Formats: sequence, C-alpha cells, structure tokens
Amino acid sequence: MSFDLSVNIGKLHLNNPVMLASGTVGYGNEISEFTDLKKIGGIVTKSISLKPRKGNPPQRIVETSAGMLNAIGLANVGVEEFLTSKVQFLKKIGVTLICNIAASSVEEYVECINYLDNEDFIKAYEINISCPNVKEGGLIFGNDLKSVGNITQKVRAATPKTIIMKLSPNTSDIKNFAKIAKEEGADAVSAINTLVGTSFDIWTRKPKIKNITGGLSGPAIKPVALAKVLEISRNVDIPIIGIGGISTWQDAIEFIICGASAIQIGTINFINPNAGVEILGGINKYCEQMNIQSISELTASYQI
Amino acid sequence: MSFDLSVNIGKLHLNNPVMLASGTVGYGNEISEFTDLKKIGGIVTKSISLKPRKGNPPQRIVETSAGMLNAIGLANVGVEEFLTSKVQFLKKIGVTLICNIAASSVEEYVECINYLDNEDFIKAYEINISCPNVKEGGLIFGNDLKSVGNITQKVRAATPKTIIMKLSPNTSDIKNFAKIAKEEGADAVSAINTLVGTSFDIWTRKPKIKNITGGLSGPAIKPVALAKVLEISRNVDIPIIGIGGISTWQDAIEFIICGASAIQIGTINFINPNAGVEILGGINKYCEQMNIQSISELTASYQI
Amino acid sequence: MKASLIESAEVIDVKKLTGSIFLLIANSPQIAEIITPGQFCNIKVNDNNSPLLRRPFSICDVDGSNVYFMFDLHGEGTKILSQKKTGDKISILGPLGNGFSLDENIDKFILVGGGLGIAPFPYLIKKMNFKIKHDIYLGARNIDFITDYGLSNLHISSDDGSIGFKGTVIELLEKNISSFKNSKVKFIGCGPIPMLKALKIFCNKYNFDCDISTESAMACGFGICQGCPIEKAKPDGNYLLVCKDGPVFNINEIQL
Amino acid sequence: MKASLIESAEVIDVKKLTGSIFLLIANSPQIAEIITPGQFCNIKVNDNNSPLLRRPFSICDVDGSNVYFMFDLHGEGTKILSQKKTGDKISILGPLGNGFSLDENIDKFILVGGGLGIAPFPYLIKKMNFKIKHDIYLGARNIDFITDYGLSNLHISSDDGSIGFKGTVIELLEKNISSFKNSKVKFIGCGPIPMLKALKIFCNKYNFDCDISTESAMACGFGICQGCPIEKAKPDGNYLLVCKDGPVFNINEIQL
Ligand SMILES: Cc1cc2nc3c(=O)[nH]c(=O)nc-3n(C[C@H](O)[C@H](O)[C@H](O)COP(=O)(O)OP(=O)(O)OC[C@H]3O[C@@H](n4cnc5c(N)ncnc54)[C@H](O)[C@@H]3O)c2cc1C
Ligand SMILES: Cc1cc2nc3c(=O)[nH]c(=O)nc-3n(C[C@H](O)[C@H](O)[C@H](O)COP(=O)(O)OP(=O)(O)OC[C@H]3O[C@@H](n4cnc5c(N)ncnc54)[C@H](O)[C@@H]3O)c2cc1C
Ligand SMILES: Cc1cc2nc3c(=O)[nH]c(=O)nc-3n(C[C@H](O)[C@H](O)[C@H](O)COP(=O)(O)O)c2cc1C
Ligand SMILES: Cc1cc2nc3c(=O)[nH]c(=O)nc-3n(C[C@H](O)[C@H](O)[C@H](O)COP(=O)(O)O)c2cc1C
Ligand code: FES
Ligand code: FES
Repeated sequence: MSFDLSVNIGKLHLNNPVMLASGTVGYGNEISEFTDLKKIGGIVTKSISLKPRKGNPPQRIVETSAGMLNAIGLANVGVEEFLTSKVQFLKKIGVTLICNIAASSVEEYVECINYLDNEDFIKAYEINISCPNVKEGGLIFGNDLKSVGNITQKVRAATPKTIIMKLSPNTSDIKNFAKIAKEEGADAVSAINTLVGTSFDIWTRKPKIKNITGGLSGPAIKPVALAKVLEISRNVDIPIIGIGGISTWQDAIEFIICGASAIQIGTINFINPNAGVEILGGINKYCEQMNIQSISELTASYQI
Repeated sequence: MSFDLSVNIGKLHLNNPVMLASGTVGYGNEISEFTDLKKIGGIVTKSISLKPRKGNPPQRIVETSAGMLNAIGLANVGVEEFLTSKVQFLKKIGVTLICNIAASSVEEYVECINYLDNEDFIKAYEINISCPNVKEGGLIFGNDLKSVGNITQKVRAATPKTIIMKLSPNTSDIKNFAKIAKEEGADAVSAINTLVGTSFDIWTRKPKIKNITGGLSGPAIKPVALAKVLEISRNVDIPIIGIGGISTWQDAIEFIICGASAIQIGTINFINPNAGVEILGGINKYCEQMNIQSISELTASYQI
Repeated sequence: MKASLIESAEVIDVKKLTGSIFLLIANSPQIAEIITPGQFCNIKVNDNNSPLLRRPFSICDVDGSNVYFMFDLHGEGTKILSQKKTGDKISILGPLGNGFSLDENIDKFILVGGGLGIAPFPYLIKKMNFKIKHDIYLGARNIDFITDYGLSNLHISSDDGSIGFKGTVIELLEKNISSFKNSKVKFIGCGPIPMLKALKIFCNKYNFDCDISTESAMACGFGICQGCPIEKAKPDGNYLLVCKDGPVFNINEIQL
Repeated sequence: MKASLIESAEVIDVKKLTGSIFLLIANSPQIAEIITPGQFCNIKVNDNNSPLLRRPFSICDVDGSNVYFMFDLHGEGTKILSQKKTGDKISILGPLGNGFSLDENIDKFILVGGGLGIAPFPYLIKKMNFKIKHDIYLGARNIDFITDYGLSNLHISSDDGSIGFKGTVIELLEKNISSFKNSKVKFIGCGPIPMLKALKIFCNKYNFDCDISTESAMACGFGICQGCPIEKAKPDGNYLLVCKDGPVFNINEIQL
C-alpha cells in the first residue's frame, strides 16, 4: 500500500489515526493480551492525577440501550507509580503514548506535567477537563469558557509537548471551547467525553450508579459526538481527535470526514479489545478503494 | 383499582400521566387506527406555527443505534387549518388536547395563542423553544436564558391556560432554564426535546439528512433525558413532564421516580402506535403491586 | 379503505430465490384479508432496538391467510429477516398506503420493474385474474438480480446481456413499441429512480398513462412522523407523504 | 497464567436443566485447554448492540474441547443465550480472573453453593479427580431452583423444605458440623451476598479457611474499565477488582 495513514498533531506523530481512548485501555498491559498495541496509532492512558485516587464506590457502571454509563471517578495510580511502573511496560511494547491528566485545580494540572515532562516516552498530554463523575475539576472546568482558557494557557506554558484539550459535550456551544483552546495555544482538541446520564432501579427507587449520575458512552452517543466534531470543524481551525461511539471502521471514516484528524475508540474495547486493529484494517481498505493518498485528504472532506 | 392516576398541571387535568409527544402523533387521526386515544392522558400536537410550514426537504430521517435523527423542520398546517379541520377530529374522539406551538419570534408565539385561545378544547400550550431543526426560533431561543424568560413571560400574559415550556437538552445547565420558566409564570416544563446529532454517508461524504444535523430521539437518549429530569427536579420546584427514549412502562416509572409528574412518548409511537396504552397498563400494575394510592406519591420519590 | 392494524405473524417459510433475493411467507390473516396490490406493510424484524425501526415492504402476494414479501439483502434489517425460521414471530403493521388502481377501462397493463421493483407484481397480476391483460417488462443489471417468481408474460432485459435483451428495460419497451402502441395501455412502474425517470420520459413521449410505486426512508409508515416527503410536480408549498399519499403516484404528479 | 483470548465458539447444545436454569455447551478448544475451575468467560450473546456488553459466566465444566456454562434466566442477555441453537456462533472471551486453588494439604473441601452458586462446582470436582475429597452443600429457595447437574456428595437445603433440609444451607452446615469439625477442611463458597455473609460468620466462628467466588457488574472483565471494584476487608485507599484480582477471594480479604 502506497498511501500514508500517519498523522501529525503538533509534535505528536502517530503512525495512523486510530487511538485507544482514556479510561478504556488502563495502562495498556491487560489489553495487550488481546491486541497488538504496536499497530495502534497511539494509546491514551486512564486519567492520571497528582496523587493516587481510589475512585467512586461501586456500583460504577450500568448498561443502557446501545451504550453504558460509568462513574469510575478517575480511579488511578497517581503520577509517581505511573512513571515508575506503568510507563516501563509501555516502553517495552513500544507504543505511542499520550498521557491523559485530570486535576482539581489549574496548579495541579501543571504540577502533573512538571512531574511527567522529563519522560521522553510521553509524547503528548490530553487534558481532561470534562469528566462528569468527580465533584472537583471535571465538568466545573469543562463547561466554563474562562476556566478552559486559563487551564490551556497554563499547561501550554508548562511543556513543549503536544497539548490536547479534551472537551465536554454537555454544552450548547462546543465550538467556543475549541476556539479558546486554540487561542491559548492548544495543539488539538479531542471531542467528546461522555454525556451526563442516569439510570434508576424502579423497585428500590435508587440510582443504579452509586455516584447518581454517570457518563454515557458507546454507539448510542455517536450521532451527538459526530455533530460536535462537525461543529468544531466548521468553525475553528484546530486539529480534532474524534471520539464517541466509534465501533466500526465505517464509524471512524465518518468522524474523519466530519473533521477528525485522528479518532479514539473507547467502549468498544470492552467488547472487542482487538477493535482498534480491525478498524485500522478497514480504514486501509477504504483508502485503497477510494484511492486516497494520504489520510489528511479525508479529514474534513465533508460535502455540504 | 382504587388508586388515582390523574395529574393536574396548572389548570390542565390529565386522567393519567401518559401523553403522546409532539411531532410523533400528527394531529391524532392516523394513530387512532391503532390505539384508543381516549385512554391516553393527553396528546400533544405536532408543533403548530402561525402560517403553514412546508418543512425541510428530504431526506428527513435516519436511523442510528437505538435511536433516530429527524429534521422534519416543523412541517405543519398552520393555526388556521388546525382549528378548522384538525381539532374537529380530536373533539369527536374526545381526547385531552395540548397544543404545541413553534414560532420564530416572541410575537409569533403570542399571536398563535391569541388565534387559538378561544377554542376551549385546547387545554394547554406546550411552547417549543427547543427544536434543533429550524434556523429561526428553535435552539437560538432554547439555549438562551433571556429569550426563554422573555417568551415565558409573554405567553404567560397571553392566556390563562396551562403553559408548558419545552426545554432543550443541548445545554449544560437545564435547571437554570427551568428556574426562569418558573419565575416567569410557566405552569410546567417538559424535558427533553431531541439532542443535536448527525450522520454521514462515507461514500458520498454527504450528510444523510438534507438539513445536515437532526434531532436524536429514542432509547439511546433515555439516560441523558432522565438525568435532565432529575437535575430539574432536585433544583427547581416546578412540575416536569418527562420525555426522551421512553418505550416501556418501566422507563415511564423511572422518569416519574426521577421527578416527572407526567411523561410523553415519542419515537416508540412509530414502532408501536399502541405503546401508550400498554405503558399505562404497566403503570397500573406497578402501582397496584407497590400499593401506591396516587401517582403523585411516586413523583420525585427517588432515594438518593 | 379498511383500517390498518398490527398483527403478530408467524413465519411460515423464508426461501432464497436468487443470490440475494428472498421470499418471506408469514401467516397474517387479518392483513391478508384486506391488503391490496401496491400497498405495503411495515415490519419489525426483531424484538429489540437493533435495528430500532420497522422496515417497509410491498405486499408481493397473498394466499389465503398468508402474506408474501419479496426482499433483497440490503442491511441489518433484511439480513435478520433472511435468517427467520418457520415458527418465528414478526410484527407486521399494515396494510399501508394506497395501492394500484385496476378498475379502469384498459386493454392491457404494462408492468415495468427494475430489479426488485417487480416485488408487488405477483399479487397485482393475481388480482387481474386473467380478466385484465398484462405484460411484464423486467430489467436488471445481470441475471443474478432476476427472479421470475410469480410473474407471467415476461420480457427481460439486462445491462450486460446475461439474460434477455441487452440494454435497459426502456430500450426494450421502445423496441417492442409496435406491439402495444395502438391499444389502450396503462403503465405501472416500480424500481430505481433512474429507471423511473426514463420511464417518465418514455410515457410522456407516447402519451401513455403511468402510475409508479415510490420509496422513501420511513419511520412510521402511516403519516405521523412526516419523515417521507416527496415533492409535487408542481410545488405548492406542501410535500406529499410517500407512506400516506403514496406509495403509488401518477408519474406526472411528483418530482422524481 | 496463560494468556486470555477471544474465541468464536460454535454452540453444541443448550439444555434446560430446571425451570429457569440452562446449560450451554460450546466448542471452544483454545479456552477449554487453559481454563481452570473458578475462572470465568465474558460472552457476547449476539452480534449487535442489544445488549451491548458481554456477559460474564463461570466455567461450569470442560469436556475435551467443549466448555460448559450453567446459567439462570435473568434478563435480555441470558434470554438470548437460552434460545441459541446448535451451530450458532458466540464470541467467548477468556479465561478470565483467578480460579480456585486446590494445591493444598487439605483433608476435604466443602463446597457451599446458594442457588446458581453451584455453577463452577462441576469442573472443580472434576479437577479434584477423586484424589481430593469433597462435600457439596447446596441451598436454594425451593426445589425449582435446584439442579444436581455434575454434582456429587450433595447435601441439599431449601427455604421451604420442598427438598432436603428445611432451612438455610448454613443451618445445614451447623447441623452436620460434627462430621467435619475435626478434620482439615477448607470451604469454597459461591452464591448470593446474604449466604456469603452467613458463611463468613460460620467459618470465622469455627476458624475454617474459606475462599469465595464473587460477582459484580462488569464491562470488560479483564481489568481495563475499572467497573468492578470491591472493598478490601481493611480499606487501604485502593479497591480490588473482581474481574482481575478475583473473582475468587479469601472470605476475610474483602468486605461483603
Ligand atoms: C413503500 C416501500 C416498499 C418497499 N418494498 C420493498 C420490497 O418489496 N422489497 C424490498 O426488498 N425492499 C423494499 N423496500 C425497501 C426496503 O424497505 C429497504 O430495503 C429496507 O428497509 C432496508 O433495510 P435494511 O435494514 O436491510 O437496510 P439498512 O441499509 O440497514 O437500512 C437502514 C435504514 O435505511 C432505510 N432504508 C434503506 N433503504 C431504503 C429504501 N430503499 N427505502 C426505504 N427505506 C430504506 C431503512 O428503513 C433503515 O431505516 C420498500 C421501501 C418502501 C418505502
Ligand atoms: C464472575 C462472574 C461469574 C458469573 N457466573 C455466572 C454463572 O455461572 N451463571 C449465571 O447464571 N450467572 C453468572 N453470573 C451472573 C451473570 O453474569 C448475570 O446473570 C448476567 O450478566 C445477566 O445478564 P442478563 O442480560 O440476562 O441480565 P440483565 O439484568 O439484563 O443484565 C443487565 C446488566 O446487569 C449486569 N448484571 C446483572 N446481574 C449481574 C450479576 N449478578 N453479576 C454481574 N453482572 C450482572 C449484566 O452484565 C448487564 O450488564 C456471573 C457474574 C460474574 C461477574
Ligand atoms: C469506563 C470508562 C472510563 C473512562 N475514563 C476516562 C478517563 O479517565 N479520562 C477521560 O478523559 N475519559 C474517560 N472516559 C471517556 C472516554 O475516553 C471517551 O471519551 C468516551 O467513552 C466516549 O467514547 P466511546 O463512546 O468510544 O466510549 C471513560 C469512558 C469509559 C466508558
Ligand atoms: C419525527 C419527530 C418529530 C418531532 N417533532 C417535534 C415537534 O414538532 N415539536 C416538538 O416540540 N418536538 C418534536 N419532536 C420531539 C419529541 O416530541 C420528543 O421530545 C423527542 O422525540 C424525545 O422523545 P422520544 O425519545 O420518546 O422520541 C419530534 C420528534 C421526532 C422523532
Ligand atoms: S413514514 Fe412517517 S409520515 Fe410517512
Ligand atoms: S470489569 Fe472491567 S475492570 Fe473489571
């Protein structure tokens, strides 16, 4: 095959546009039993915070029609253990590593980056300002334009590496968030994180998820995610990483056509941990059949 | 059965909490072949505007995972024909009629009400400020607090009948919209209208829906709708009509537990036009089994 | 017209007719009794949300209390239908729409089908009951897309000449024109848009009357969703609805 | 531990054992070769999104290249499984989690199951291979929830006395305590939380060692979603994961 699937986002180089989404691949070790991570464009770690976080009490997940709700609550090992143990495994495999960071203050984002920045193996940061499942940080940042601008500015100043701001879909004007991320120096935005949802048990009248609400992901949200990507693409000149309900290569192509430079898959990893490689295979065939020389030709090639 | 399923919302009296949602039941005539409309709590008309509207060109609908996108574009016969012909049929059947109104200016909402208000058979107005599929009106109103306040105030002044403001879910803080609706005198809010979504053909790279984006409805959106109802219920003291992805009686009960005084079903009518009556049957059995004397006991009875 | 209804129908059989064309036979006595040729039903192929919506299919034939649908493998819904087993239940909503009108003083009906466009013809000619004469013209890409199930007086064309006349079905009509040009004929067309467009030009050229059966994406199938608009030949500020005003229209009534 | 994998398995048979308990037999040679008692598999019951997620089931038995799962009709997923026909394909992801450890110097294992909690026992006692002695105690609501499939040395209790001892399975253990009190026994428990709680009190009272198999809502089943936390007996700021650290835990390691 003579065509080029590689993608550059700021200094981040991906061999291909298929990435595994934060929180749906852990730190790579477990999923590597099922798939060849080297073939994947990049993997994004579970959100990491300065200190380890225990996460929310169970029940954390519940299934819904063509989707699922989760309220994991950013359970993670913290930057220290991440650097000392988790990164080592990923180095051995040789993946392209994007580190997703969560924090409850602007300073904490910067501290995390300071702690991690010497590790050359980390190629980019995805800044999670859109987690619906924690009280501090999360959506309080993600739905406030000034906070997003401020966080972007500070993390931008903290590192020369690629900065990707992960946007919340729980807003009526995602384009404005993308705009401010661009203005403050982000290299890209990723869209979308999960939608706020809930589910109740009609016999106990209690929420099925202990955290009351959770984040909705999976095929159910694909049309919403795609509309958000398109909205950003039509209004703001910034690379977009498309996320939300992607489970087939056709879905991936749809996001790329609507404006995504790369895509991430989340929930589908739980059902088929080899989905990334299979999606990549489909993208390859499509490009061949459509005579596409470089995947960048396809990005935002919508005919409207 | 000795329990009471009736619901009062302002001056509107419903025999039971199951209503058929705007745009999914036309003006009642076609669906009456499949179901006994007299058994239904209330039916909400397709959005009516001052002048007839042709609506958007085809293709107007596309299926998605556990949902569908529509961009009908408020095709409707206009207030005049509605009064002279459509209402007559509904009178004959003897349903409880709620008239949904769409407009592209505050004045037009008021004019519609003025035109319709003498018709005693119309028991309430649902004000559509949340249609994602028209350029004027629709979401431009629905996502702006001031507009919603202003429209509520003006329609409130125009009629003594029950006013229900139909809210958009495409916002991060639906509770504020409910709050302003209450402050300006609305009797209730209904939540939710559809979520903005899209879908593209990967071979032509064109949107599958001519209008580019459409409104997502159906089981896929249920967790989001339920979270919006809960958010309003926990923050604002106003009756809520729950809408979004309801297709079983269990779904209906879930919405009522989360705060809904009544519910509306939309997309499921297309698949099972008798769903309303079946859902009502389930609610009946549940109340009997749970020894519920009045459906209002169940409203907002969540255990959090 | 009698009312529509929802019937839980038992699958009697699913037969493969050619490569990707299937025939579904289901026991649906109430619908069988009242449905007329050209009408359609909206079928729920499963009892879950995948896919969510019903799927519209023309009535292909009726035999006692059994209804027949002829369908092509297209996507998820038709795949599920093709795998149905005897005894399975499907929910059929129908009859829907307006069928073909036969009560006219016509020498001969000429039925023109493109590919699966012949689906409604078996029941149509059964209802003609030898009292009304007919010819059927069937065009397809190649022999794999051709089935003669339930058809008679058949003239076939294929794009690649793998069966019958090599060329389009309209070219075949032109070729045979002398055989019907001077009688009182009426055309009935069903098939893909390009074929219908060519048929329209052909019929208007010779001044033949022609009804066609149209398709559209549909959610409800009976007029409550407004999802199936079709533009009038002379736009007047209202669309027609394929499901309720059609699916059969006079070819000069609508824009193709 | 050998690696896990995804295998497309052919259904050999689905048998109804009692009212709502079924046995699924599928040909899954790679998983059959490496799975051990107490481990589980995560099964995709369909090839669409309804339901979306896989469903976790304990390995019940292995016979050559066939794997056996015993399951109870619960909701959508198990309903679909119960309707599988010979020759259907299902996707099995496994083996997952840590199984029971048998390599101990024990006189006798006492397996305690509540209802479907006996699902992992047939393979467990097969692996004991008569070299290790066992007794099985099975408690259930009533006779309808009892199957003795693949079990031996069985002591049964039912809440309503419709079969065996009338009372809980723990009461039955208390009653029989003299028969094992003075030997080196180890308990293995599997069943609903109330039973496990009672078993914990019982075992701690007599100082019996006890491992239990736990359940949790799961998305992935192999450690990437963090959806299945379980609190440690002595909380230390980290949860254990049922899928990866379990599903078998020492009864005093976790909070029930
Ligand atoms: C009035 C009418 C009569 C029809 N009669 C027949 C018939 O007799 N035999 C036959 O094989 N087909 C017929 N069709 C087309 C048939 O409905 C579609 O092929 C079928 O819905 C495809 O479903 P799917 O899930 O297999 O495909 P998918 O591609 O998965 O369907 C995706 C969506 O697109 C819609 N869709 C796709 N193609 C069409 C189409 N051509 N028309 C309407 N909706 C479409 C489906 O309803 C569904 O919502 C008819 C359509 C209409 C409107
Ligand atoms: C490690 C493990 C081993 C298991 N082994 C068996 C077994 O051998 N036999 C058996 O009958 N059952 C077993 N279960 C329970 C089984 O997974 C559930 O009964 C099944 O998932 C229900 O699916 P459903 O679609 O029929 O029910 P639904 O109620 O429709 O399921 C809804 C959701 O809840 C989840 N869920 C419901 N109940 C449980 C439960 N008890 N545990 C985990 N998730 C649940 C489902 O996965 C699904 O996401 C096991 C569970 C776990 C975690
Ligand atoms: C179980 C689970 C955990 C997640 N954890 C995180 C997280 O820690 N940080 C983050 O930025 N996004 C997290 N996400 C969101 C995903 O990265 C992704 O944005 C979302 O799931 C939508 O994609 P999908 O529909 O393909 O799953 C999580 C999603 C799931 C389902
Ligand atoms: C085809 C279609 C047309 C609709 N038209 C209207 C409308 O005219 N006015 C309105 O307020 N809502 C309209 N809606 C929104 C529904 O009333 C309802 O809010 C939404 O579909 C969510 O409910 P559901 O998931 O049960 O369908 C429409 C929905 C659909 C699917
Ligand atoms: S398909 Fe719903 S109106 Fe025609
Ligand atoms: S089920 Fe995903 S981590 Fe346990």
